[in-house]
Amino acid sequence: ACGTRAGEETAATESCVDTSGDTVKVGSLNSLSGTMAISETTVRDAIALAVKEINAAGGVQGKTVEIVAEDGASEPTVFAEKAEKLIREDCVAAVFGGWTSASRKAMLPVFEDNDSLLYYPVQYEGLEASENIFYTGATTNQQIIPALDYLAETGVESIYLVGSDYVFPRTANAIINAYAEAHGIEVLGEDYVTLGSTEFSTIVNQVKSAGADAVFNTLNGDSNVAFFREYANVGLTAEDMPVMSVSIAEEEVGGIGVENIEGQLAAWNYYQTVDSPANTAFVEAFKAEYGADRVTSDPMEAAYTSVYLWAATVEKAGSFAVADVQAAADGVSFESPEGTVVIDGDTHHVTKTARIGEIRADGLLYTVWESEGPIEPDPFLEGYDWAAGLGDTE
Amino acid sequence: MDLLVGQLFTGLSTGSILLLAALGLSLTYGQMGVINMAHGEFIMAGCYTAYVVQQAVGDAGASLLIALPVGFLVGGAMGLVLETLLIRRLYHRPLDTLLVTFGVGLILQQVARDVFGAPAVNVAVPEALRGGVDLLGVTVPKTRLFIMALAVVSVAAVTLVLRFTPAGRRIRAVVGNRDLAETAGISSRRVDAGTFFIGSGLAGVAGVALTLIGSTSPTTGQSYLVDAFLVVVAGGMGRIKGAVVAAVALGALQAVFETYSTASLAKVGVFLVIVVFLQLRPQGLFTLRTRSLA
Amino acid sequence: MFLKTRLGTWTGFGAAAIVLFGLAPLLLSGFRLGLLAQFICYAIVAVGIGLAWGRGGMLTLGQGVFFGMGAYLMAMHLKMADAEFRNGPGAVPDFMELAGIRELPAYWAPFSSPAFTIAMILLLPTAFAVLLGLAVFKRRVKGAYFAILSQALAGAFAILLIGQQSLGGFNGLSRFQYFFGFTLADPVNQQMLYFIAAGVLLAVVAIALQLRRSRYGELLVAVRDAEERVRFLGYDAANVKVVAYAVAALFASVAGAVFVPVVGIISPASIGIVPSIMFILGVAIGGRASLVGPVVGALAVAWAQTALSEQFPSAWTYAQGLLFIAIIALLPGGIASVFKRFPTKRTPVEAAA
Amino acid sequence: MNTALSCKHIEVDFDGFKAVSGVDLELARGEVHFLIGPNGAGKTTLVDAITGLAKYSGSVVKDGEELRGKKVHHIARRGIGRTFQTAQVFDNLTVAQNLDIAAGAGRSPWTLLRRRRHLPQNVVDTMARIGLADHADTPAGVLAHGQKQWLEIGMLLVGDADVLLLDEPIAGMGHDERETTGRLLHDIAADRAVAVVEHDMDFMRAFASRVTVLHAGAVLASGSVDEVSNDPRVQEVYLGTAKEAADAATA
Amino acid sequence: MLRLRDLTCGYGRSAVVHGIDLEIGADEVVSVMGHNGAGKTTLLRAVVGLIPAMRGTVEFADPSGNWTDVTRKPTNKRVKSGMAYVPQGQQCFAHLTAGENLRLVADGRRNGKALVDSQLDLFPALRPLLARQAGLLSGGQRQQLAIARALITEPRLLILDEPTEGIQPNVVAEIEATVVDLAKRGGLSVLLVEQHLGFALQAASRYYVLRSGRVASTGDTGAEAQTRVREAMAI
Ligand SMILES: Nc1ncnc2c1ncn2[C@@H]1O[C@H](COP(=O)(O)OP(=O)(O)OP(=O)(O)O)[C@@H](O)[C@H]1O
Ligand SMILES: Nc1ncnc2c1ncn2[C@@H]1O[C@H](COP(=O)(O)OP(=O)(O)OP(=O)(O)O)[C@@H](O)[C@H]1O
Ligand SMILES: NC(N)=O
Ligand SMILES: [Mg+2]
Ligand SMILES: [Mg+2]
Repeated sequence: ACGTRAGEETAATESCVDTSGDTVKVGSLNSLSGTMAISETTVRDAIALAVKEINAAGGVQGKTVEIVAEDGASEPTVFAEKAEKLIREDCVAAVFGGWTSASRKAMLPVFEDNDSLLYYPVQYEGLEASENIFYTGATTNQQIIPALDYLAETGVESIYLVGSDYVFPRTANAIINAYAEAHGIEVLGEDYVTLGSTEFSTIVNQVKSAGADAVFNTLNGDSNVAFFREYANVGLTAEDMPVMSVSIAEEEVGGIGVENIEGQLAAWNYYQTVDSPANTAFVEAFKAEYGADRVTSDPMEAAYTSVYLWAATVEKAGSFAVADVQAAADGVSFESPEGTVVIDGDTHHVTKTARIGEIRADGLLYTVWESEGPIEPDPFLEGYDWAAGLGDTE
Repeated sequence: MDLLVGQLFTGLSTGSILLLAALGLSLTYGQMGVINMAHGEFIMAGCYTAYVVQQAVGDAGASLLIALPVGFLVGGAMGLVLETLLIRRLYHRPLDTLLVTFGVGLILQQVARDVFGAPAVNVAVPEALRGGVDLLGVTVPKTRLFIMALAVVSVAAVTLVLRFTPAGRRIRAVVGNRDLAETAGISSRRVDAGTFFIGSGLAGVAGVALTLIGSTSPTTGQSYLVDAFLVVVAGGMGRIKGAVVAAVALGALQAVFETYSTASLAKVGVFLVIVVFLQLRPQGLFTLRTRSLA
Repeated sequence: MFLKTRLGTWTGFGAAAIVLFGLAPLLLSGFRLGLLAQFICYAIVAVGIGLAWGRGGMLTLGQGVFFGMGAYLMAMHLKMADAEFRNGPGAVPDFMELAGIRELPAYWAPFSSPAFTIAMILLLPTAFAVLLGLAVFKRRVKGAYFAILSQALAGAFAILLIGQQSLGGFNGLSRFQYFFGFTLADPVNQQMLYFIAAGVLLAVVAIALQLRRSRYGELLVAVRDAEERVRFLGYDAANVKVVAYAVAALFASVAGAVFVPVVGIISPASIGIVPSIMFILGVAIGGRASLVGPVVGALAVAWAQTALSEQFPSAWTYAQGLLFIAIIALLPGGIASVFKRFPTKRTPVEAAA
Repeated sequence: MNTALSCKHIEVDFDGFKAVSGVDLELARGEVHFLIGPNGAGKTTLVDAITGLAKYSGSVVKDGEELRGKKVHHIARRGIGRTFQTAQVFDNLTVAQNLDIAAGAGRSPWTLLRRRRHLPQNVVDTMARIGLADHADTPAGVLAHGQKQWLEIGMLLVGDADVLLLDEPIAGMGHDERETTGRLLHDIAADRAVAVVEHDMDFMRAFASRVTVLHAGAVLASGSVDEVSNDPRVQEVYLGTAKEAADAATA
Repeated sequence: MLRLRDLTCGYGRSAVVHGIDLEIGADEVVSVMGHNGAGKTTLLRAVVGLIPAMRGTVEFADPSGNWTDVTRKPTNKRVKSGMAYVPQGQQCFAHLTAGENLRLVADGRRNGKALVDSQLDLFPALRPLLARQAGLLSGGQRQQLAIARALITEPRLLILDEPTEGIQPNVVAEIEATVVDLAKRGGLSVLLVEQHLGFALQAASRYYVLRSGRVASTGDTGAEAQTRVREAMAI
């Protein structure tokens, strides 16, 4: 017997989420092994902290939240497999996690086909909006564009682009090129290295001889260590050629060595040093839970926030059912460590405050510039004329 | 001109990094035929050795000097354990060593993750090695000069030992014919263990040195492994001379490709060049011929 | 031994068919059946490796390349079909818009044809394997050289794909709606995919069995054991090897093509060096020289990985590593060797390479 | 004389060292042609050259066709078979399978891809001829040294080689096997050219139709057994003094 | 010097040599004969320890004449205690030069240089080859190298597996003379596996004939030895 053919309606799969008892299960799906474990284990910790706090405060709808953890093993297919397992075998009400866009794209059909929910906590390249995903990290207009605005404001007239060879840097650089053209900034070079590459002598020498006003860095992970060391060694400094990075957070600074990166810039929505009562509480709780030597970072904060946003939405809807949560999402807000975040019901993204940070000698990032209040998400860059043609997907 | 000189240095320095990573392999793989996929993790162990030593000593300069021999011992000791517990049973099944050591590598990575945490740690570069030296109009980082020097010293040491010492003769004898070596009064077990110790120790040294330019995390080391194997293959199994030439050639090739295209295409280009090269010299640059039919 | 008789063969295939087509769908949930279909794809690759490595002595550390080719070719068709279904002929697949590609690249266009796609899945990887095999084997690159070279090939191929934005780059291709007109989200169709995978597995095993028993199979073993000697008998040993290598590539490609609709994504992460080694591990653990060993090994490895990682999400790699070490170090013949009863005669040890 | 193979001015150079320098050699059907000479004289190297394993200058002609520059397997297909100083058989295959493979160079792909239903007649005959009829299903790896040598010769026979180059075929054999092997060689030489590299002088005296002595890469002497044995130069470099030669003969 | 009791050995699980009892006295030359495949090489490999004994013992006398059980000792220990083995098939360290092949064994011996020199006097043909890679030497050249290598260890028991196989006649004569001479000089026992009946019986004082891994005949190499050996080997 054959099933549904193209064009015919497929009967939605029945959800097996069981809310009859006094617990409710959620999934935590992050890479605990493989190359991405370096970043994603921190997100797992933040999710666990939020769940613990929520339970201590009485749970969601009076039910204790129980985490089912799975390892995405840094492989998109595994993310897809584990997501399906969480939904269909563990019957979780929602899943938190994912980091690379590849893993998110692998999970997206699983969540759509099984009509379930994913809360994705990492800044990404935008141009996506699924009914079944809540994006709690920044989209491009909440991170990259503010970073460019900042550079332009400080008088930068030429930039050099260095990135890892995958979708986020390539899309980011496409946006940067469009922006640069519209704002009279010259792009002097655009180089990509394979993820994990540590060989930067050629690139850094080219950067140096190009003599740009600033470097826009979309390198990911370990490559940053080699890049910044090489950068410092050929005598380039934050004074004469600052580097604006969008993937270096507190966790990475330690590995790079603060002496190699002091004074350089980063663009995020959150730093451990953000001065707000909510953040003080968050940092304290995190250190109490995982050790005083641990630091908090933007993706961790977004993951932490995502659990609270889910809880708040469920409370508002009065139900764990996916349709009810989707319906209730618009306008749900949370007083998060980065400031107030509000869910946008249309795009399933959240409002975020953009911050440019400078890396200081203590290894932490300090805000040197901040957007005037939270920025509305615009994943398809519809509000930017110069970006016309970049994001008219759907 | 500047660019050319720059490329030359880049090639040399990339080459010496490759060489440092590959030198131990040219002993364990080239001489003994063991495809040790955990070699990358031995390099990683060297990195963490540098980290631990630096935590203990404090001063970056002193700790680097201490970490180099300590890294050799740490890498060597790990190799020794691996050899005694597993590889010893597998000498007649060389391709199986690849799979077993791959498993070992997985475990070592997880150990590093559990002991040092998943995020990378920082090993500070000594003051004396910060910054660069201007040579013929290009800036060459001092760290890279140090690594070049270290590569030269390591190669010289290995070559001298293999060529001119009784121990070197024994190693080559056991490699050539295990049973026959036994009948010549040589304990092949001790020699195997010793060879593996040195080869793995060199990985440890490479790890310590590589902290000067790269990151120290559980997956460090993996990135060097495939290139290091290619160096040994292109150079001709078991030929130190071949490894040196191949490493520098591959480094230069990579640097040139990178200048004219992207770094990721450069990798593909290097691979193609190797395939074409093996058309000309199937056994690598330098080969040892024998008259057996194998 | 059992499989040597004609009756044994039929019984074996019958039993396998009953398990695959009868018991498994009955006992497993839809999700688990989907996983089994995925594992079966690995097993299909393994049968090819068993032939090339176990029988032919070629340790192909780069099967991810051929698996990836089949997978990407199928994925291209599925993306084209989806785009055309939504936006009519010549439509650009959704992901391309992200990469800023507005025009359908010329090399994509033919993949709207199912027939062309299937032909390419069968021909392209095979032809590539023949070319590469000729280049390598004619020059007598073998043993560990070949192993390392094929491993580097897998690495280079993955890197190359990551750089191809018109093939989805690092993210790969995903989000397929239809499979030759059938809605992929429908559980009934998912079960159909499982049956396709199981059917392909049986077919591939049957082909491998025929090759093993043929004169070619004997010749292949001869080449494995004494390649040079075979040349002196008037054979071109390189051609003998190329055939096994190409068949292994074909199997891997077909496996990749089935994998894509089953799993719903193909990306460079599934075809590089580490996945290629995983393919090999299954074969080694099952027993490379036997026919069903690779199948059993591939299924067992994949199943163990899933089970372990579900049980111990943060420490399962220890168990995985130990498993590889224990089985390969202690059971040189793989799982299959356990089932061989006392050898009737002194048989020389199977050559390692 | 029915010339099967003719080598003209063969020279093999290993990085400047001339292992074979200017050798002329004719092999005729119906003869067992012995190739002797001191260790290192270049006998094996000469065989290597003829069979395409070593690069050389000069010319090797069989049935009017120049073989220099041809690949190993092409030379083998033209009916030139060889054995090795240490026997090379397929250890994991049975005697029958070994012979069947040797018989099959040039089989069509279709034949290759099918199962062997029954053994070709020439394989069965050859098995009897080399005394391994009882070992059809024995893996070659467990055969005794001498049996492997016979199997190797058998593999050349089923492959229809009509020029056989045998490198020390009786090494390691006992007296009786030597006899058997010698008779076998004589028998198969009836319609083929057989060249034998050997150091066993008894064996040579018993079975040689013609002898060529190599020394330092060149032909030192050539002729009948008697001519060669009595050549003082051969005695000097190879056989030893007449007395020693005599000793060796009685041994 | 050497005493085998009930020695059984083989490959994998199957025995090739069954329950051999054999003894060699001090300064005695003993030859072992038998068809190919009779198990001669296998026996020798067990004596030097390259394959383990499945049953039975190998005993070796120390310099003062006391028997020590070496059944479980690794080969290199047996070699150090005075056994030397020249395997069948002209084996050498192919990737080392001929000179290095010799020095390898001389390393660590007090009079290493002198030992090498005395062997080169014994095998003058080796002198011009010292710098050549051993793997490229001809079979006969390699065989001489192998015997020289064994003698450098100053053995008390020399084990030779078909030492004249593949050697040119005048060198065979030399090797035979050398073996007989070494034995006469005293201080050395020889276990000789040899197919040439003449040499085997001339050099040895006693002989063993193996058939299918068992001793088929043994005795002194007196007048009737030829016929008895031929009889034992026929069939
Ligand atoms: N590949 C090679 N490279 C360099 N020299 C070589 C090579 N092959 C052979 N030789 C040298 O060429 C000479 C001839 O060797 P060859 O093996 O032909 O002798 P042979 O007559 O067969 O001797 P034997 O009777 O001992 O087997 C020897 O001196 C040998 O060392
Ligand atoms: N590595 C091995 N594995 C299995 N069987 C073996 C092995 N080596 C030898 N044999 C078998 O053991 C038996 C005895 O062989 P061995 O080499 O001891 O004979 P030999 O008397 O030395 O003969 P030859 O005169 O040919 O040297 C033979 O049947 C042989 O096939
Ligand atoms: N979404 C990212 N950073 O891949
Ligand atoms: Mg020879
Ligand atoms: Mg023998």
